[in-house]
Amino acid sequence: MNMETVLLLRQEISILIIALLLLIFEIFAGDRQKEGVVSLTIILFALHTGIGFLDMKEGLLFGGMFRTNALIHLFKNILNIGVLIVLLQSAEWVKRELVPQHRGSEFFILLLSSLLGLQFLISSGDFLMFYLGLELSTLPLAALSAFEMYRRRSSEAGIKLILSSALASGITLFGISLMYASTGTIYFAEMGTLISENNLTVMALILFFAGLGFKISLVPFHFWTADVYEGAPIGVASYLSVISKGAAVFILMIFFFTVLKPLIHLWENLFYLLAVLTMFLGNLFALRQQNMKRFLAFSSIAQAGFILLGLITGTTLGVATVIYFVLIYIFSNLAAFGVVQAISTETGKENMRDYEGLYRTNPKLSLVMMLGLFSLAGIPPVAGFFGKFFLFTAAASKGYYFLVFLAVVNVTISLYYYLLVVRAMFLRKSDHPIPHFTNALYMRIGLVITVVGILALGLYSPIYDYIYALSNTLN
Amino acid sequence: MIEGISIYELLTVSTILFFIGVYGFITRKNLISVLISVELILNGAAVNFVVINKYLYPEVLQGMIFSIFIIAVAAAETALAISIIINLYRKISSVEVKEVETMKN
Amino acid sequence: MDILSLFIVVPLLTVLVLLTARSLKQARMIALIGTLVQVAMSVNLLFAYLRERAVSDELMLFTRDLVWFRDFNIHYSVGVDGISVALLMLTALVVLAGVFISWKMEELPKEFFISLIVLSTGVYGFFISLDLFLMFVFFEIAVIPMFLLIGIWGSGPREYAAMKLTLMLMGASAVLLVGILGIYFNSGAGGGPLTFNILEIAEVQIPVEAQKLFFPLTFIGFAVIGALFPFHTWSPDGHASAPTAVSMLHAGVLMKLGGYGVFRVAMYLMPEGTLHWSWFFIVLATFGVIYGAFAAIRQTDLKYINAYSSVSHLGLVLFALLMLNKTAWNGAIIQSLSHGFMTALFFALIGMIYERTHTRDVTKLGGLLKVIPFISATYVIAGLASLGLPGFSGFVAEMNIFVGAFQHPEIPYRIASIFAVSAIVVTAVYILRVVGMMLMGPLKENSITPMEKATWYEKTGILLMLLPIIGIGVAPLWLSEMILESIQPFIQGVL
Amino acid sequence: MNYTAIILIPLIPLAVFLVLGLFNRKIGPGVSGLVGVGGMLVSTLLSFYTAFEYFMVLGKVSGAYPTLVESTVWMNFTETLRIDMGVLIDPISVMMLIVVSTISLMVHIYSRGYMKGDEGYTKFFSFLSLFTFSMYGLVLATNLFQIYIFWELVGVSSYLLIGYYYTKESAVAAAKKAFIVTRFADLGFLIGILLIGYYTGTYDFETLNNPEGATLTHWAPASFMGLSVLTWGLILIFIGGAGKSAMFPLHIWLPDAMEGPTPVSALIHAATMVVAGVFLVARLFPMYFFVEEGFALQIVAFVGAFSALFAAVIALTQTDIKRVLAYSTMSQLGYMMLALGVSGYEGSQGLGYMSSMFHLFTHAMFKALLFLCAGSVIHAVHSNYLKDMGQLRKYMPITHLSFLVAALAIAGIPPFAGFWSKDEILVAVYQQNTFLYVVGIFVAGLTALYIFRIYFGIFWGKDNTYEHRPAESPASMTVPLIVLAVLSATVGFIPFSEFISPDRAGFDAHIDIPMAITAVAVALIGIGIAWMLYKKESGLATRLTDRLGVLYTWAHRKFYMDEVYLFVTKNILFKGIAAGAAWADRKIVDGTMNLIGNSTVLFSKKIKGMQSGRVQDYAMAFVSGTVILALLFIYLWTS
Repeated sequence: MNMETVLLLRQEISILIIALLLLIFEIFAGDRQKEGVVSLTIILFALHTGIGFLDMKEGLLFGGMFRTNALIHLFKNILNIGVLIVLLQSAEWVKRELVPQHRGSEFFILLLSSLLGLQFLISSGDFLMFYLGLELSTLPLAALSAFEMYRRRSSEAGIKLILSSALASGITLFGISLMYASTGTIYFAEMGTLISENNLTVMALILFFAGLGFKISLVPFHFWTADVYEGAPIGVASYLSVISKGAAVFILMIFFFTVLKPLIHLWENLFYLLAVLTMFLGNLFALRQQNMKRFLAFSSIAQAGFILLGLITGTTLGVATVIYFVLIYIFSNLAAFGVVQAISTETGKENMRDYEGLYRTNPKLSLVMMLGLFSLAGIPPVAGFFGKFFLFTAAASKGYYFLVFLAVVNVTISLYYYLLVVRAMFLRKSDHPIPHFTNALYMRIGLVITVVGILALGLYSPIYDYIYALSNTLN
Repeated sequence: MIEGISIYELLTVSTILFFIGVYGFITRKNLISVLISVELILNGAAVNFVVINKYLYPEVLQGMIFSIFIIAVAAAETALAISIIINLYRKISSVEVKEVETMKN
Repeated sequence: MDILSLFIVVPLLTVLVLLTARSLKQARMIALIGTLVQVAMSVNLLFAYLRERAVSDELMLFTRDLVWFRDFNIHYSVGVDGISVALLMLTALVVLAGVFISWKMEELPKEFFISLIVLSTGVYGFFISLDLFLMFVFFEIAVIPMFLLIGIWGSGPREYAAMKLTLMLMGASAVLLVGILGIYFNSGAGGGPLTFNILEIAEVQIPVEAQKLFFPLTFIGFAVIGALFPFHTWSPDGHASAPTAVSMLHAGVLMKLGGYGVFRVAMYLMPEGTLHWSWFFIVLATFGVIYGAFAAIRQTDLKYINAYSSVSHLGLVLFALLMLNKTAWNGAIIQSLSHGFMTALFFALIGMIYERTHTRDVTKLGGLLKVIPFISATYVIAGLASLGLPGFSGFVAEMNIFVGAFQHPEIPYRIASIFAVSAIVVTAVYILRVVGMMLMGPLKENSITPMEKATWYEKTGILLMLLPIIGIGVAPLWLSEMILESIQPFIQGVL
Repeated sequence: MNYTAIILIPLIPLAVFLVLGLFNRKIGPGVSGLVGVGGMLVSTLLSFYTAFEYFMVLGKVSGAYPTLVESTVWMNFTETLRIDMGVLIDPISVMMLIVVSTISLMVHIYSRGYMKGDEGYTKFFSFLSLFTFSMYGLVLATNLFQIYIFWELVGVSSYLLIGYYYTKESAVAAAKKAFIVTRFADLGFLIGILLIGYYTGTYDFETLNNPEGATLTHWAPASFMGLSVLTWGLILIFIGGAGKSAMFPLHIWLPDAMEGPTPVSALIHAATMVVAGVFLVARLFPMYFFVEEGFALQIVAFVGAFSALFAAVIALTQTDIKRVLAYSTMSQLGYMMLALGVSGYEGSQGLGYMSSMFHLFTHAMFKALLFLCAGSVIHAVHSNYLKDMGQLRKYMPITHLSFLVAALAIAGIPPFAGFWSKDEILVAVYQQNTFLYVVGIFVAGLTALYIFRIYFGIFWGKDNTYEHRPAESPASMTVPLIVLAVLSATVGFIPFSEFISPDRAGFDAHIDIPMAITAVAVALIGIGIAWMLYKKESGLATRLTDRLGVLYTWAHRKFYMDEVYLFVTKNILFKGIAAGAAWADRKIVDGTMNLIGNSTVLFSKKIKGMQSGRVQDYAMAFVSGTVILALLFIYLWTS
């Protein structure tokens, strides 16, 4: 265990340390200080996020099970930022709901361990690490979804998540075993050289992909999404919608763009098909949703469909645009979720109808929401537009004009239901609107960060340039 | 390497195991038995690993190791699932699948 | 800060300052100052342009080019020629007039003016940008505030109208996006790097097949906002529900983006595509011209009448553009300007009449000339202008269009132009019908109530629209010359 | 020539219009009246000065009166086509200047009395000035487009003046009708201009009218449906002219136009604007004559003849005196068209052309006079209808006498103006076409009849009882009457043929004695019949009408032209096309758009069952999805 190892594992280790510190705090803190856990976590994690930006040199560990390089490091940082925002946004909720039950630190520990799992997942160098990361990230989430023990829906969400994820991982494992059978190795590096096109590989590819499709919630592996988001605590839902989805996208990209690159002529069809299905189904379901969490769930499914437009290319351009999009998506979606979180923490209301006349009572919140939704819909000048435009450019660069056309049709559909929310907030007047309230500090910080991100990411081009520069290092 | 039994039989067994699991998962009415079916699925995969390792690539034990991990994780998974189910049972005193369909459409 | 970027910066500053406004008084004062500055800038730009044009034969003047997204070769690249200068002028004036007209905007005034100015920013940006990406960005920025403007401050079925308008326009822009991507990825045909820059793309010869594929997408993408039949149905509902100033800005300026985009992007970059498709769109446009006019005859709601007449008049713009000669193009541009002023004027007047009589139903009105002479008289003048009476801008534009269209070498096109010409009679019918029913004739109950005479700010708003109409109509030479020489290079590019 | 003087002629009325129009409220009636009349006076003087200079001082250059053009570019279309604004001075334009100035001045003076106390007094004068300006611009136009521009402007000023009493439904309707009908005709005019412009590459009258010019010789061959494109152009342009000059079948607006104040009828709908059509044909006469041996010209002739007859017949039966005059105007215009239509080009061949202009000139005088008299009568008895009149000669001698002069003039009794011009016309027609001559001479008789019918009806006839005794109108109204009466009596002696002929060389026309005698005889017969029927109140007239029966009713109902038009516009255009378009737009076009939206939402409702909420269904979808994908791969996508 030399210094080098430590440095390469920096991210994971610091997360682990934070988790441990929280445990210790839980043990020693008296009832009155319990509330401190929130601030403690946030501060520590903010530190961790900051440190994350120190650059990291690439290398392998554990005989290639664990690999890291600048790009993967970037992924991890992106996830860190996302989690930080999630923490900030759920802080108030934790304070009010969990701390009185002495379950505050639990929540954070579970969340962090899930993040730890994701970190391992995206820097996994072989299937074993991959599998462990996958499970380590999923199991805590199941626990978290069922975290509000006294709410039936929460438990239901937990059940649905754990069972579907178990099934998914089972199928993935089966796929992995087949891939192992066809190549005789579980290491990505070797596999890339040995892979060859035959029915066994194809079978394996599908089964393996199903597992990731489950995490990214692509049609037809998406059904759990809406129910779990609706039932789970909002913080968890937002975590599911951006962090674990993002991580899954990253690892999918890494795996398909490097290991399965030779088979691109196969899986581009797969992505094409699923992209179309996912966009349409996601949008069509989102159209009618009244519950905001469910609404955002379906919208996030549709967004996943858009992501496939970038993945289908298999080129550096695709990598860059996808990362860029995911980054922007994290901010936009968290802005929306943040507002939902704030309102539900304050009033417990989660329905679109409750939002009517919101602008007149809480203008700031509604503006944040509008920005988030516009960004999700892809309307300039907010970041979402750039993300989508570049994704489409990537797809078009490979001549998928028709796919792009279908995508823009979907953009229009999605615009419709995003505008429904805007309509509720701005156009409608309500007899009993949500009364005016001021958010807790952490929530405000969380929202401000998202807003800044939404505005800056698009207009400030160096960010994209940086991502593009790194994208070359993928393969 | 078991005498007289080729890889095909064994793989067939594991595959059957897998699909029995899937079938059970889809048809059982009781959450517990659904959970058991999940175990079957996982074990199917695990068997696969072992067999492939033993028959095709005996020189390195990657498959073996993998299967051990699968078993371990499966245990954790089950534990968690059970706990959630128990929690649910406390509330609605039932472990029927049809009880967890309140969120839909 | 160069003279063009000001057109984006100043409105944004205005918006920022507006954020601090506390009351209607403050809000409108800030908005007024901001828009006044914009008008000043556009006037200044006009003279600067004329001075510069005298010495330089560049295609675009006052160009400014900054790299934005290096890897896509996206630039912040702006520049103007006579056409854009004229349209900027139009925009500035209409926005200013809009501020005057909404002097008494009681509900959420701050937000109203902010949205209004954001919209105008989008329009300015669209007119000055030379980079397709930039252009597209501004295009959508210009469209989206309409949702709030109609939805919050509108009347009647405002939510439906707002949703419909936004979705149709955004859908169109989505189609346009495909077209733009198509152009982008074929812009390397000359061996150079891919580019969004219009001038650079114009240099390279986009493969004919690609042109045939992407021209219709681009054309429709723009033409929808130019109210091309049958994609015009967002406009009657939208206008009917929108508040006065918004209708003015939207019909007066926003709809001009269509013609301008078609001209600048679709036709200029894809000449073969244009030639290949022109017959088809000519048919649509010609039909739209007559159809819109006829549909206007039967309407009873003033705003609907005006909306349909816009369909007819703007159909004429597209029609002229597709005739592919400089006289017709000149006519198209002048028509854009003149229709901009006229329809804005109309909507302003309709708004005033509505405020006083609380109805827009012509059958319920009568003899207004007696009650509110100034407004009514102006309405008559506007009507005469819109039916193409000499001495008003409409005549200049239409004559250019008709003469130009008639220069087309092929018989069918000349036949089509005869059809288009015949619209002038129908126009006369629906204009005079309104004038006869609403302004003349015996007074009806809605008109008897003693009404407030036009206030100073209303009069200012009206004059801002009316003077240009007469100015262009009486002395068209300088304008048409300015536009003609800007058209010259394009005509060479296309033919 | 002194161009500044010429250019001032139209500009002064324009200035007056702007001043009166802009400061409508500020200016009191007295001032505005004075301003209007003063402006007109100056213009008139300038016109006479110009005429004097042109005909007397400048005189003929190499045997013909020159065409003087002074113009500036107003707008460029193409390298060759452009719109110029300028003045073109040649015999007919100068003559028109005189006509317009004189009549307009008279009407201005007259209106000061007639419109006294009207609330829109200032507005009225500003409109009058606007019209005068436009009319000047029209007659001075140097090219087709300029004439079109002012053509439209006179149209709109006529619209404004007809609808002057804008609270009267009928007035509004009449104004609308007038504008739209003429607008429809102008459509023809415009297309004609486009055609000719496209083929000849110019709008300038000089180039177009040049008999040897390339435009005529070169493009005449290019044909469309058997006729030369230029002929088509000319026919279309004539449609425009027919619209303004109320030729059949575009005449229907003229009678209704009488809704306007009487001075307006006198100025616009009798003397000046309505002759614009005639002027237009005259202006393009060489073209009409030389293109395809004047095919278009024949059309002009026949349309003119028919309208003359048609209108005269209707005029017999109307009871509203202004309408009678309106139809008589139409009929006289028919005469002018007819004369133009039969005219030749060289020397004395151009008799028809000359006589037409001559008649235009004289007609302006006496018809204006007739209208002003009628105005004065109406002013006195507050009614347009014959039944409310009678024996007025006792009350208003001046009006009576001047009306009589005018009546004799129009009836063509020597030595009054009408005689000379009408006689020339009949001669010209006789030389060309006997049939048309018969028509012409018959119409001459009818003219005498209908004019004296109303003359007797107004000033003799039954002894009406008036609640308040009608009195002679004030001086401001009678003075113009006297002046015009004098003119109507005398202008016939002007040696017109000296000044005006197609080739501008001029020739000396001589009275053809037998012709003259027949014409006068016919006229006298007409008068005689009128005398018998209407001098005293007697049942004869009514019995006669009963005898004629259906014929009478038809004529009385103006041969149902209005009904025909009404049917076409109301049922076909409005109820048919317009309503159809409006319906289709809402239901079909808009419907489709909404349908797309609604069906999307509906579909999304339909598929909501997929999300059943049961984890096992999800698993099912999961697995089957995987399997399907696998199959797709293995059977579709793998090579």
